[in-house]
Amino acid sequence: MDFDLSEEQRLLKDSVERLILERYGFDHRRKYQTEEAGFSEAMWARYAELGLLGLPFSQAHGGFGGGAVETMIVMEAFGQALILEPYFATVVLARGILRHRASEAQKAELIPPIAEGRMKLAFAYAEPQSRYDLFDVQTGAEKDGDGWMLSGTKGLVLHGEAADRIVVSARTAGGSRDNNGIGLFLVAGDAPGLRRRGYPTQDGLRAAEITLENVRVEPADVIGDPAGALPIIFRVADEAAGALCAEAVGCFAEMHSITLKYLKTREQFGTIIGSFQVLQHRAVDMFVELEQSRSMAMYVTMMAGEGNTTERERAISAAKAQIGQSAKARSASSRSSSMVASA
Amino acid sequence: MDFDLSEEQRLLKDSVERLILERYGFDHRRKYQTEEAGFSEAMWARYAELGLLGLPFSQAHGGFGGGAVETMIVMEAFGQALILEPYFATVVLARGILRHRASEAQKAELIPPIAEGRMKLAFAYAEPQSRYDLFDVQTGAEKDGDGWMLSGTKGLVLHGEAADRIVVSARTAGGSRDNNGIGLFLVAGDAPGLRRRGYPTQDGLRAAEITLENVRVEPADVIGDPAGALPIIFRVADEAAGALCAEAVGCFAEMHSITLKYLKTREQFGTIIGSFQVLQHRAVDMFVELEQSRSMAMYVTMMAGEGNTTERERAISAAKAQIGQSAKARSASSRSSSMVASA
Amino acid sequence: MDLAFTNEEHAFREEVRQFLRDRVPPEMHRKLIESRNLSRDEMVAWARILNKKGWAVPHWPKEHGGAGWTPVQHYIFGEELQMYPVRDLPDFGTSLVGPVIYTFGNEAQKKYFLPRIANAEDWWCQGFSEPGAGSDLASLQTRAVRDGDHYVVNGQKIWTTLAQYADWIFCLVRTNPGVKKQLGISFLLIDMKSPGITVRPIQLIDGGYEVNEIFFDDVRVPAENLVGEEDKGWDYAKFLLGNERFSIASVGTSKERILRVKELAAKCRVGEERLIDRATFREKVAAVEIQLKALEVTQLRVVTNASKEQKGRQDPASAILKLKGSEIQQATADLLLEVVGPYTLPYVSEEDLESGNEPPIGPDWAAAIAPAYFNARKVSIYGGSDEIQKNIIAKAILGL
Amino acid sequence: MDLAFTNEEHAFREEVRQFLRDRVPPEMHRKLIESRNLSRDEMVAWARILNKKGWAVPHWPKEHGGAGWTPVQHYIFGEELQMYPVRDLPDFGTSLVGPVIYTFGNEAQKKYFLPRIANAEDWWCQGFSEPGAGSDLASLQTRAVRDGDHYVVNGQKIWTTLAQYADWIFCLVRTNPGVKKQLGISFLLIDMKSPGITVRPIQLIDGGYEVNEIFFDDVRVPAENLVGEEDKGWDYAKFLLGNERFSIASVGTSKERILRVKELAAKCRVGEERLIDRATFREKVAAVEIQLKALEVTQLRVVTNASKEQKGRQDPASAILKLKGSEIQQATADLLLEVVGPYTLPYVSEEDLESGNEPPIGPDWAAAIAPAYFNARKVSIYGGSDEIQKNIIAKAILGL
Repeated sequence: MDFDLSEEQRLLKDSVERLILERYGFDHRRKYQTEEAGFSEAMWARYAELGLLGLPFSQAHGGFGGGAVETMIVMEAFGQALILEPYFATVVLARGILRHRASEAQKAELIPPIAEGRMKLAFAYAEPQSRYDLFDVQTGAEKDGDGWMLSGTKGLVLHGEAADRIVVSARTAGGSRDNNGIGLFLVAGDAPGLRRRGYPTQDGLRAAEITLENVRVEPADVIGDPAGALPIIFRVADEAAGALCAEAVGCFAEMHSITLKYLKTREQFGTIIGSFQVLQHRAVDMFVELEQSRSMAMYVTMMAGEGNTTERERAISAAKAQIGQSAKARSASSRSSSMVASA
Repeated sequence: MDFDLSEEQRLLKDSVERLILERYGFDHRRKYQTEEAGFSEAMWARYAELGLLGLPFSQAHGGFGGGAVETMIVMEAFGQALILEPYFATVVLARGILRHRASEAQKAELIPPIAEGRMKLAFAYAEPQSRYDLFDVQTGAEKDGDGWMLSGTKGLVLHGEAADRIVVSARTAGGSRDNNGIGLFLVAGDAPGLRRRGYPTQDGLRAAEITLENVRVEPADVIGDPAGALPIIFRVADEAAGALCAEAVGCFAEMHSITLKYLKTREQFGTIIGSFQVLQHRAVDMFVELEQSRSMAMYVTMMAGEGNTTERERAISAAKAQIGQSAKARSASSRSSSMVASA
Repeated sequence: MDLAFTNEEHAFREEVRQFLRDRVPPEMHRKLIESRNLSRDEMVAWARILNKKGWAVPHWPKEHGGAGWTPVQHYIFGEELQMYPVRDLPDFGTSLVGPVIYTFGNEAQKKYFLPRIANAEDWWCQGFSEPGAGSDLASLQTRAVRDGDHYVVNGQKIWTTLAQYADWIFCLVRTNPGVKKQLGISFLLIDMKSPGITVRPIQLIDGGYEVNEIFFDDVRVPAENLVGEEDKGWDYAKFLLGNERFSIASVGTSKERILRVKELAAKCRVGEERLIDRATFREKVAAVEIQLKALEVTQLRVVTNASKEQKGRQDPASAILKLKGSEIQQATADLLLEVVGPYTLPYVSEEDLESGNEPPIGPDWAAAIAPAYFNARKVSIYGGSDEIQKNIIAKAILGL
Repeated sequence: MDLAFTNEEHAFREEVRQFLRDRVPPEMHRKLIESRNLSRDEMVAWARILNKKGWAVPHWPKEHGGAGWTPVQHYIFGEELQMYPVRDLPDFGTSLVGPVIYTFGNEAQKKYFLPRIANAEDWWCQGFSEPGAGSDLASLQTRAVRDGDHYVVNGQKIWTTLAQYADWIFCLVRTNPGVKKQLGISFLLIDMKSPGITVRPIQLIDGGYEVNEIFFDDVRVPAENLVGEEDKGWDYAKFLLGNERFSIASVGTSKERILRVKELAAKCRVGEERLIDRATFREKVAAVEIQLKALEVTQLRVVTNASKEQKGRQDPASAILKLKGSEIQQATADLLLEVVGPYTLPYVSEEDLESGNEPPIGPDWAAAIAPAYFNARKVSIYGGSDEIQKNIIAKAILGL
């Protein structure tokens, strides 16, 4: 039973937080957003220098051997600044797939350039009709000689536009909502037959709708069993949800800190507004929700290695539910959100 | 579009409220509770004098011709004092059944003594297994010559112990959860074969578990169609829910008023506690919930005569849900109740 | 007690509905259903359609173009507009400065401005809030110094809604800094084309530019544009803010939004079922609808009371309208967000939607839902935040 | 970071469980599962069972009978007791006055009282609150005037939990009315058999008599029963109230209550299905469980921090424990009420339940659910109300 960071983890936390503090104020973010890619290539290079892009890979593959705790540390710091770069898409999502399922040859090919900041990845798992169902895959993969040919539409591909390679889920067998028959394929961002329509998201990131028309996949670019990828997609989605929990906690903590500062400086009616008891209690309510959220982000991090899949998934769902609820709780003094959810 | 009371209704309201104010303080209530019946026979007589016991009956039957508005007025005032007498059981529940379905002979027999305070009624609709399902009736009614023989157990019969006559729902045909095959039978409180086990309820009223073992019902004591009573049970349950909404609003308003008084007099930390902004806002939250509840009690009262059953039932369900929720809202500053209900 | 409307009221409601069906431009109607923003031209065009019918300023005195309606008619009119939906049109002219002008203005001001307001000849904005004067409005610092037959105005306003479209601004300015803060404020009408005015739009979290900063740098305002007496502006502002609008609870708007939630949730498949068929979702929608029904009845209580009460005396229940109305509006925005689900993520600017050059990303009704959700965060803050409302109720109604 | 307990901790947990299985009297166990109240004799008997094992006062210093456990062991012990469930036993002696005596008392007091507390020879109650001193405890008025080698005590205490069973009361009394209110208070131990003490039970909404009024009428208390120094009692009271108890969040209790909810909801048919199968009900239970899981982790953060921090320095997160713990306890009480449904209505007194003369009304597990629900209303008020907790957090942690 231990909630402390190791010495290395503490160093990592310090260095990422310092980077964010120095180079990712909100004004920086606005500026980075206007760059061509919609984020800062310079920061991306900086992440590589700091080793963040190789973080979750084993040292044998040029990574840092980091685990869920390291990812939590980085995502929490990134959440404070709401960074724009495709860290989540590349390092959590797509490289989660690689880590769990890629062949040694694939890892050897892809991990070094990713770790060095020379390659970005995206993971195209959603489709226009799929909503939250990861098994709802209509994009088809047909056998084409020794390789495959992909056709279909993937939606909401986070950072799909900037990705050099895209991991695409596609159906090799079964009906459109079957668990079996889903494979994972690696395609180049500029592959013939692949079109990307990029757009900004509500939070200022970039995403893309991707259409595939007979996009050829070589045998070397099939990741794992072409009909049995769903368990690994679920696994990566769980890890991603855990990482997002940490990001949300970072964002939440920063908002709470900003709010507290404002409460202590803003004057109205001849006094700082933080002297009003109602606002004090709201700030306390937010603090309580923040600490509860932080607890769940730690919990889900520590459960990442849990062998019992059901227990692990329960933990992740609970953490996500708690943090989503906490972050929306406008405070006790208005019941908007709870009213929506009340019987 | 009119939310005003008529002159007669205003007089009724004044006289009931004055009675409550003068003779139903909380100390009175405690004293009445220790009387043999668990309530005040003197107050019952007083209600009769004021015409409250004949209120919802047509003038032809010795009543006052009052409708839903009059019931609302009385129940709201009674809610302020949480009166102990079997008004709801007799005048809302059992006499609701009579009003809608009894024969002229039955009305002639029963309404005058009720209006004069000489007869109390109860309505035994629930059974140990039925929970909230009014159609879940296992108590059996078997044909016995020209009459019927009842056997079974009725549960949670409000004021069943004090009742001179009890309206009992029993099954004449069909399975235990069928809509059809339910009849209503009038039995004497001391009928042979009927046993009552009285007990206090959480709120200090009286209720009873009633077992029937071959209790004989004469043909004259069958109310309406012995196999088709369910619609009328539903109807009366709706009216009863509406009356309870008014009672709850009366209770709610009284609690709010007491709380406000306390906020204005109780001193701690050298000041009246009503000067604390957090308590001011809680009092406002309660006020808002009270007014919303009052609106719904009025709404459901005005919808009592709505011919469209679905609309009427929707209105009643909405009112009950609103008032239940509002009355439990501990105030915004704690989320207990909303948390239970949140997703 | 009776919930029924009179035959006349029913007929009036039908007249309003027919007018809306006949006269609301279809493109504008579609945008409103989809929670999108209207252009300046669309809003002006609609205001003139209303004015042509004589319904632009129905709540004004008859001599200035009012309709002479009963409170119930005003209620019906507001509800029908909101339900159609025609909602949230800026009413800085018609509801805010107009009544101030006809109540406190001089004849010249009345004669010049009122008809122009009614016909949307001038677009008005409201110069009240300042960086240092939010909930504590009376602490405003923008200075107006008399210089011959002009005032010279210096200072800054903020959160000025749609100032980028405005021809005129009505401003609270400090004309006497030497007295208690409420006593040295005046109410000035300022031509937005005056030299020295700079408007700087503020981008909001919904991506749009609904509000602005306005800077006044030695702006010369003819003294004839002073409304009423110098240093009495706070009284006029209180009058303005206290003008009860039956639309403040936005019951009609929320009703329409819930219908929209149901319509979209019936289209939306989640797994093997429609979202609308899911018990947990149905319960959430029902919870909001019930609160809304209660608010509607509360509002009707206020309206019918207003028919009888002395003007100026507010029903205590009216204080609930803004609080609960805001809560419910935000709850409906939340439900819409939940219905749309993942495809709330793409951000599409109003210009892109307007141009129609490219097909929409995701369902065509999804684009404006998230911005509308973000935008709805304002309703519990503007026009007196929830906290200010509660302070007022605690003091004025509960006597705390 | 690691969620795992050590092997030693696992073994300890198993030892606690085994002890509970072996030693908790079955009748007492059944009552606790059914949310019923224990008799004085049952509570005393259980305290002695614990003491025989050496676990009555594990948190005390070893020289006074403490167990010398780590914070994690204390946590495990508390959680296992709560989950069994063995909960809510009055700890006025062991947790409250005991530590005051061994920290501030003289040798005679330690020697006499501490072993008696550990073995429940004396039943203690707490004389803090007064009619005029609730949240503002320091404004208490009960007077103690020195008269030779006695104090003469006059005044009134209220909300005194289970004073009807008590042999001793520890009291805050005013010994110096002439100074700032916190500075004139002393901490007295008073024999409840002293002439001049009257105990008047207060019936609560749950039907029981958990609390009392106590009247002191010229009660003579030997001066040797003063703890520490005269007029320093407020310091000792703050020490007492600040003694962090790992059990305050009642995580174990709430876990057990949720298991109970699920067990009963699986028995309970609503229409054609079991209550536990109903989506809307499941969602409610899950919402509470999730909050509880978060609280459990928060508590573990506090516990493991306490292993390392200096004594006396509280983890800021500990402030959450009471607030969220209360909220969740009340939520579980609410869920149980919903499970039981209509048969929460009958009121059955503890005496009737105890006598077992008549069969229960409704399901045999239903009787105590409503009283337990009502009783749980107290948890957000006692030991520092939610509002007081929030004032403290705002000031001490957020710096507001």
